[in-house]
Amino acid sequence: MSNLPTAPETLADYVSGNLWLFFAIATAAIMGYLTLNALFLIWLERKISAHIQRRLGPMEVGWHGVLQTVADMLKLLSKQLVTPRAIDKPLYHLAPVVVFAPVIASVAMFPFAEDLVILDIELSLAYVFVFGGIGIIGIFMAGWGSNNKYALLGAMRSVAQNISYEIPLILSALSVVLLVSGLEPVIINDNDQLRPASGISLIDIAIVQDAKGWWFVLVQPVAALIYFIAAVAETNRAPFDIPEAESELVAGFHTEYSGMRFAMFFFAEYTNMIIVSMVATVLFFGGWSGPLLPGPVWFFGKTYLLIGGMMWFRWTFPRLRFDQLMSFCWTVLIPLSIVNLLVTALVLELL
Amino acid sequence: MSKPRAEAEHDSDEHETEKMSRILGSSVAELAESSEHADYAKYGYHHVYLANIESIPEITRHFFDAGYLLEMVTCQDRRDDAGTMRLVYTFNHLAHLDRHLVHADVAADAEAPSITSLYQAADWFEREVYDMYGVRFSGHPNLKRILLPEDADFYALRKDFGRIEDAPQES
Amino acid sequence: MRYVRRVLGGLISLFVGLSITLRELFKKPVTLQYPHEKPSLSPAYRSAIKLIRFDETNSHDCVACLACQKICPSFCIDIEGGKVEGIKKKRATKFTMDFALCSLCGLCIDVCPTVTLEYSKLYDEAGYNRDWNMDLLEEFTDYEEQFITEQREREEKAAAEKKAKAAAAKAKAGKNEKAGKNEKAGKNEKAGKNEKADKVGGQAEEGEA
Amino acid sequence: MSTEPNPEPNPAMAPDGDPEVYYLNMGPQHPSMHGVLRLVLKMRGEEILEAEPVIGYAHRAHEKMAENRNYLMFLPNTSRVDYLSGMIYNIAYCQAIEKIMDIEVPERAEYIRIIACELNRISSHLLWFGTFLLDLGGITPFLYCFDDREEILDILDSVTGSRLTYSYGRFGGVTMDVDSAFVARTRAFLARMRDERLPKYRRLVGDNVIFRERCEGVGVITRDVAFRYGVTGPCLRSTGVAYDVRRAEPYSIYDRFEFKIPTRVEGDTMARFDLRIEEMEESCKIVEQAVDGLPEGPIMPAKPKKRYRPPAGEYYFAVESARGHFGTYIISDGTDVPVKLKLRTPSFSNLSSMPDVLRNTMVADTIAIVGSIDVVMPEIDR
Repeated sequence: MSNLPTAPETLADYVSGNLWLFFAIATAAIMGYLTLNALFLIWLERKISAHIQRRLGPMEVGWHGVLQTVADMLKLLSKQLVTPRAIDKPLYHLAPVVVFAPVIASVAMFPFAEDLVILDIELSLAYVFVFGGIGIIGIFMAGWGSNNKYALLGAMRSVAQNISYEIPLILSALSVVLLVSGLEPVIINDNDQLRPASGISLIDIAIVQDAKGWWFVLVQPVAALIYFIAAVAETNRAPFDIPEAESELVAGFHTEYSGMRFAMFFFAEYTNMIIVSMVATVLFFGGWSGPLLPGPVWFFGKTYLLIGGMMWFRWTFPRLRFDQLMSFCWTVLIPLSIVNLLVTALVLELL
Repeated sequence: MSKPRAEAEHDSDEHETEKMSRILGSSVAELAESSEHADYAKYGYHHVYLANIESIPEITRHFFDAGYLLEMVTCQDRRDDAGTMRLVYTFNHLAHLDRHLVHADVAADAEAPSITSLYQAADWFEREVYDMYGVRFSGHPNLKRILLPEDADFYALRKDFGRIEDAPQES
Repeated sequence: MRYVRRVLGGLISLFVGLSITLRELFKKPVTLQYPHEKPSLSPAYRSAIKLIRFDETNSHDCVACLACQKICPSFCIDIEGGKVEGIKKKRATKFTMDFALCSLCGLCIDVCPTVTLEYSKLYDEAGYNRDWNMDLLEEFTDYEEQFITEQREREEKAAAEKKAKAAAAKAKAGKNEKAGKNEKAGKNEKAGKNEKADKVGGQAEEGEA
Repeated sequence: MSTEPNPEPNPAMAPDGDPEVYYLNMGPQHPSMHGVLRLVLKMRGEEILEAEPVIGYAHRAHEKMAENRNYLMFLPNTSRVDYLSGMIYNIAYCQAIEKIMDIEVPERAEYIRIIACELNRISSHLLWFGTFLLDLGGITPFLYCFDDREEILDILDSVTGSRLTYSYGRFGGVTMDVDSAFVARTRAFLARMRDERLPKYRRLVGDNVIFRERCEGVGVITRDVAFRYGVTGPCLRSTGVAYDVRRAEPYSIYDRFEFKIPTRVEGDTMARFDLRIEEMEESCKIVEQAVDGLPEGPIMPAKPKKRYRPPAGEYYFAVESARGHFGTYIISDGTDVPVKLKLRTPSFSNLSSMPDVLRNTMVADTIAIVGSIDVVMPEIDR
């Protein structure tokens, strides 16, 4: 990936004729990365859960079972796709794609290092949230299209949960946006044009933290915590995994999906994890910034550390009940994030 | 109905509950056709009654009012000896050990009065008796098969069903 | 205030939980990698029933009394047998147990009068079909002829001994009036001893295994 | 025999014309229906209007089998009625027959039985604890519990040779004697359980805010409901009634041991959780006392009977299983085959109270409540 041209110049260069080639390569690279990432994360999750539970986890395929997920994927690929009879065909078949596609698009916008970003869009932060929101439609399509009560219940829970938790998620991100715009502006040299850093661009947020030498988590710990909690909820993971709550709803919205279709949902979950963790890395942990080691190492190190935290959460806590989940969002997270936002604004105004 | 029974038991002292048990025993004995004391150490219960099936709800009411727990309802197929089914009700008191066995004979095709209006516990017990012995209960809210399949055409615990001699012999 | 305390208290309880699982993360796993490692079997381990091979006879001691067949709750034992030409002892000629039905309750072992049944220590028994009707006599069939010859010898020897004893007793009886009584007592004692020895042998073997 | 006319369906479950009301069939194949329980739920959204448990999917006709074989041959069945506390059921059946036939049990055998039964009770509670957390979505405690339970199973395995369906008791005693290794291992287990594991479970689960939110005030069984439905065991004790057969009608040698009957008054899921954890502690206490007092001697009567023919009559014998009042009701006609053998299993009555308890709860609560009353389906279906 490092030999890919960086976005700012290359876009301009390639617009003339090679745009499609560039996108083809980029998409392939992202897909490849995401697949490997999902395989790795699933293995990691199984290992972490196993060791938390004093087990060993997969040990058979490859060194400490590292190829286990590859074998699992091959198995899923070779499985028969069972299609229930009374489904809503278009919705049912489209749902895995709708869930999976936006997450690919999001990854393209992350600055893995200062000069390593595939798509540098000014509104990248907003875009990431927008794409994150599309996945919910897919989940609801899956739940509705399956014509299964468990799936529908799971899908409805999922939609309610995701829409609710998007509010604290965005509000806490907004505190960072405010911070970037409100602090003494950092001037960025963009194609020989000097401009102040924009709070809504992921790369600018990272640049600001890099330039200032400290991470926003230090001044925004509450926002970071809220963001992390809301992010776990956004990815539908325990203790907020009520849309698939296997002890209640069998498998929730993907009850009726089998084989590779199920794998798509599975992949989307793990890819979502990496996206929210990447956003957290950029927003609160300085993106690629860090001493000694090269940028991408820091970036991915922080991201995977956050993912490890999410896994640790999952294997420690029981699941919340649906109404508790909602009331936690509306009575704790949202008021807290609003207060945090107001305080941030106030402090910035006073400074 | 609304007063918490268990509390009432705890409030009353030992002596009083014993007295209550005696009164209860005599009033149930009056309703029953015959009553006997049993050696608890040997049989595991203190009193055994044989009652007319019609008086079962009334007897149950006595136990219910005295705060006795319905431990089980079951049945015995006595058609070979006496031509009837024998229902067995066991009542016990939670605070002081005092187990009563009430027997009531009922013809296999007759209906027995249900006691579910007092003890909901009897709901499933009576369903089980119906399921296994075919004794039907009048006034039961939901009398249907419970352990056997809904479409079963036999009563599994009747003596004439599924005797081991009748089993198909393996070659 | 109560609200704040609730949220904070809750948060602390969550961190306590996290710290517990984190500590467990770095402890040694307690599981066994099953097909590669196998658990040490308990001394009382119960697996498929088998006939004990006694050292002194190099064979089992089933006399086809059918006690086990009668007590078996799963009706999975099938025994045939009876008198064998040439020896006094009865022998089983067929002893099969269907381990697809057997529940290893051990009632047959309890009732066996010659204590010739015990649990084997077979482990990892699995199969591709339900045909678990095992012939318990299989491992003894090759020795059966030898056993019968040896048994005949043993019986003859025992009879000879008995005869000699009886003769001796008779000789004694010439002097002693209580001869008849003595003989009887001796016989009883011997029978009891034999049974005891058998039992002890059986138990020792069980213990060793 | 003719087929009976189909009785009218449960009136509570009848449709009431509300288009938003629907029915959900939970089980018998469902991840958290504890085997083969089926709940027919009448729901509006996530709210449950009515619930009807449907049972019988694991019916194995134990009572019919009992009528077709002699008393001894029924022994292996007993530990299969409730496979999670098989030891208690197995021993209970032996004790019932011993009581009926006046069989003297040697001291040592009585002590061994107490140890085995209480260990079995702990293992049953542990499994309940693990699966209950599994129902609530907490997977890790389940594995911790299994670690502990494994130790109990190994201990019991070392004397019974079996891990689940023990068939350990015999009329008059037990099959195999315990040795010093067993005693040492039991002591080590008790120490580990009390000093390390139970406090850890309290901190990891009992104090957890999510867990408390899920359990407190959920699935309240009132005293009245418990009384009318014949609920026993921890579910009854969680309503404030200190009824435990080990105290109420002491059997075996339970009157020699000191232990508390823990009670709670709330009657909710949390109370049942607390109670069971405390019961494990009490069981540890009993095991410790029994291990300390373990006398030397035989484990079976000198001359075990060959045939068991109880005198004609009716007998009732109750024990406290891990789930409540377990009664064995035997009608004998003097032969060695019972005329009737009825097993009064606690889960049967406990589960029958569910329509009352589940009314107006949420789907997630349903799982928690059904999990918290600790049903074992084979015991209900028999």
